[in-house]
Amino acid sequence: MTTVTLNEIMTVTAARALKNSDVCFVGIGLPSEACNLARLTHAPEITLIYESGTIGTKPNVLPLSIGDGELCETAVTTVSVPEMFRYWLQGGRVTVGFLSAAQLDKFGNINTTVIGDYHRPKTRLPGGGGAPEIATSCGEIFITVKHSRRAFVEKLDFVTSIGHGDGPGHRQRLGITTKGPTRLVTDLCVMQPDPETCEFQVTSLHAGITRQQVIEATGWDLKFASEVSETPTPSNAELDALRQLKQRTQEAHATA
Amino acid sequence: MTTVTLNEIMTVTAARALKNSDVCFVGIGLPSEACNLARLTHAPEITLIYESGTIGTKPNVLPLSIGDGELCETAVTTVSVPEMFRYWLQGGRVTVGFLSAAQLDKFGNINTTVIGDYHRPKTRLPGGGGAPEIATSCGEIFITVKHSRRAFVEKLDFVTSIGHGDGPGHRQRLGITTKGPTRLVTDLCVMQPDPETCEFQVTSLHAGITRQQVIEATGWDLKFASEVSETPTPSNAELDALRQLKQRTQEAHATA
Amino acid sequence: MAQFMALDAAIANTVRDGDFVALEGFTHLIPHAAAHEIIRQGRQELTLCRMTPDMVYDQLIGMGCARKLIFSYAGNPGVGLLLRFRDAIENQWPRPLEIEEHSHAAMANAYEAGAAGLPCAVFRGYRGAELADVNTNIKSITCPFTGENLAAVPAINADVAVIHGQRANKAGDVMIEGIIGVQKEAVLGAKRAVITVEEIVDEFADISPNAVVLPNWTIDAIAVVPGGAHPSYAHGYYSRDNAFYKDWDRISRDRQLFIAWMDEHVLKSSPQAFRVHGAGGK
Amino acid sequence: MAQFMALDAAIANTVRDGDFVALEGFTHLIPHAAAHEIIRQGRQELTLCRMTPDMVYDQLIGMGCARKLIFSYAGNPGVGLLLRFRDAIENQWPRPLEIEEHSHAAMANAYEAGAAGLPCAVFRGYRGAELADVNTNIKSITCPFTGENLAAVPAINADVAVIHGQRANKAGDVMIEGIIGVQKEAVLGAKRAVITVEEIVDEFADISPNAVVLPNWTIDAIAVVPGGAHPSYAHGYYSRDNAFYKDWDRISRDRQLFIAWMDEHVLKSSPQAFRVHGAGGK
Repeated sequence: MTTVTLNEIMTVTAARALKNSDVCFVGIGLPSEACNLARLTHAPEITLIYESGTIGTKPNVLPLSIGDGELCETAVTTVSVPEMFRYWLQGGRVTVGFLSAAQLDKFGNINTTVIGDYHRPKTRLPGGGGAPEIATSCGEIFITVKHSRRAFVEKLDFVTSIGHGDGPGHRQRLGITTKGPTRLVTDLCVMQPDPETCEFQVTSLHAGITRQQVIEATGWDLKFASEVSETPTPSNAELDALRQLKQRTQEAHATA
Repeated sequence: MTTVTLNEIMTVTAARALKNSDVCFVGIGLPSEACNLARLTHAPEITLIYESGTIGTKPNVLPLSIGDGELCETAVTTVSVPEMFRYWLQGGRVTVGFLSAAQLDKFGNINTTVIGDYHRPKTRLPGGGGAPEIATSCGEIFITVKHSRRAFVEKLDFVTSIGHGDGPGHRQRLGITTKGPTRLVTDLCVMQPDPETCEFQVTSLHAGITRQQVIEATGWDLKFASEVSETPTPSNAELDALRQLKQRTQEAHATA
Repeated sequence: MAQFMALDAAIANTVRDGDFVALEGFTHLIPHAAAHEIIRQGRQELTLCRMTPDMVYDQLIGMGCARKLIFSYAGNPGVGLLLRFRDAIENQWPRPLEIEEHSHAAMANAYEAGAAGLPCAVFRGYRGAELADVNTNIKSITCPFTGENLAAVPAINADVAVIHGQRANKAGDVMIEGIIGVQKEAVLGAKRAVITVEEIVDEFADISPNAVVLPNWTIDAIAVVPGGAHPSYAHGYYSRDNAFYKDWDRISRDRQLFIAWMDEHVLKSSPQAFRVHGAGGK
Repeated sequence: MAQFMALDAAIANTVRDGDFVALEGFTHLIPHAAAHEIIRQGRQELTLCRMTPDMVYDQLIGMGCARKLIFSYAGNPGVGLLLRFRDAIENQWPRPLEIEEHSHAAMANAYEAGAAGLPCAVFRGYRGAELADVNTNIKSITCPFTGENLAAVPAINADVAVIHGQRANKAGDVMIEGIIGVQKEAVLGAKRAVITVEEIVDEFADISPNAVVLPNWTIDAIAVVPGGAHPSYAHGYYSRDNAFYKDWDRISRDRQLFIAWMDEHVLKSSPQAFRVHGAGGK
């Protein structure tokens, strides 16, 4: 076993947040990696849902898109996209939504729409896709993003999907009854919202990471929980599973 | 070939109203008989839809219910009932709705709900089922009912589904853009709405039927068109097809 | 998560007195065996919901299990009226029955809205129809873009949905096919779901990726009851017993004959009886 | 009623300058061949609509066919941004592109409402999302039963829906299966529908009664184009060419490279080219 990378710690830690009984709406990219790793390790019964309509899917390699053929071939059932958004997401059937972000703020609000002004953007990003309603309809939201000052900003250029809004009570004022972001896993640390302020604070640091490193990679005035632990180390079994998954994926997508 | 009955003339005449290009929402009973006869004679390409979700069905015997297995087995596709009412009926895909009635009035309004007061009925009938929205969403409505003073009333006990309401302009005032009842076939005659008054008037009499007979079987002040023809006689081919269909049906439903 | 259990346990664990119960099926796959078990267990004060209450609702109503009926067509299709239902409405026998009556379009949309987690269904309906005058649960809403006035009815979210499906796999996922009615919506909109099935298979081999499958985590109890839909039918298993539906007109016409029939075929019977009914099919 | 015709005739007969066109497909069954034919025929001023505009919309936009884009996710999934789309938004190259941006939930509901003949879709959405501030086609509506405030967006009813399906039967009914997206809704909500298919079969043997089948009277033109979804995929026929999607990032990064690629592979090519693409798959 080679040295564990921070990216690997991030993925394994994100995966560990998921339970066997979860029904998880999976975003593409880092979330997809973490969710499938959970399924291949400690949560074999987890239900993974992709917005393409595939329910209970068990891909052998990570999909490049949210609609690769294997997602459908290995699913319990595949429904139309209107049904997916009406019966399964809006219907309140999903326990965890797993998102990533181009930008996020300390309340877990997310931007995947534009950098700069909406009408005259510096960089036009893909947009929200399923995120605006994933963020409000799922029981809770996990977020996984690589740490950087570009991503972790004091103020979003655009609020694609709400986290805790401007703080305590904001979701409730909008009639939202779900928890919102409860966990944020980066390549440096794990953060959870302070129950009082709803602001993400560091609850564990990955092995070898200092507080200063996280502060420097964060664009807002970062808080730490009263007790900050070290993020539990990935097991060999988890690392094996992750590396094999990535290897299989790389080989599969290299050719048509 | 034995003597033609009035019921046979009714069914054949109702069937003749349908075209090969029609998409027809079929009510159970007399409409089902007429629609399938059309399909078995002059309109083999007609699309028959039953509210159970079966689209383009071609049963060999008449279904007893609107959901007999053969309707599904011979259909082009079978959709869920919400989809049937949303995409196919409300979506404006149906050219003709074919209804029957317990009571109807001169404007083609229909009652299949109660005889007597709604809250203390003399006879509780099954209710509207699909009729309220069939009556407004289909391009036009054909009605087939056996003639009697009990059925052809001056005033309905309950308006289950609208025909021409209280006369010209009523449908339009309600925001309804479809034609409503355009043809009524009974065992005595054919009626069509007067273009001015929207009131059903007799346009043809079945062979051997007098005006007086129809007047006596009608509970409202019956009008006749300026020209009243004799209803064209069923052909031998039509009668053969109808009798064989009814024979097959009777045999099929006699046993489990 | 779906638990496999005997029918009596499945009903005992999920259906309570006073519940809002939707036993759904649109002619096809009507859960007769489950309904009979509800009657045997003496459930009372139920609010029953179904688009097409037919024989099995006639039985529940005639046996006094129901306080209220929400429906859109209460007949014995192709045969005639529903005589125990009529007796309850016209003569309050064996007890008064409150009704909430809709059109099919309204109920289909209301089930859809229930599955979709919405408070109400919006559709183009009830124009010129008098039901809108006698049912206070029919309201209207205005399209904010066109100004069109649309009908609105409350979503249907039952306490318990009871349906019959063709088969479960060992994991407890259930597949239904053929005329699928509003069963998926009834289950997804309900707090609890009980499903009777014709059989359990190891896995669903070679089915369409888009087959109607309810994942095990949407179901509470599954009971294997071959023939459990008789005299309704199960596509691929047995046909509708149309002769029996016709005979029901005779049986249900007379209160005493009805009571005697229910006593013999339901109260003194058992969930296993449906194996026989099933074998009588195709 | 569906007419079988060559792809060039199918597009020429149905897609006009200025049309509102929805070429749909959710990763799967994306109608690349049909889109290329639209480009070859030089259609202009189109309003393009799609939940997930990807490579093929990048091509239409980069070739200047589009005046406006209605969408909810404009990326190359798993690869990155959509670079011709970006260039149009950020630099108005080759022409300005108006956008109307929604969430997936909004568009899925809007297609559903379009198929259902409703003027608008009602759903629980956009709460706390800033799109509601920049898109005037996002409004709200109040549930008349609970008082809950719900989102409303206009129904999507395209002039032309363009999709790719697995197969047609000789009668002209079309079956699609696998990830079915919003294709059925796009077709049923549109004035006209063009479908490319992998093949024509005598009849659909042994398919599920509930398979997604569009009857021939809901379709205007069917063109047989084997491989017509490449580099997207057709479930049961060939796989997604993920390597090509990755390569698109390189091709589309540079205006000149893009133009050269389009010239060679689209403008100087023909509908038959997709037979080759298709054969390159699984």
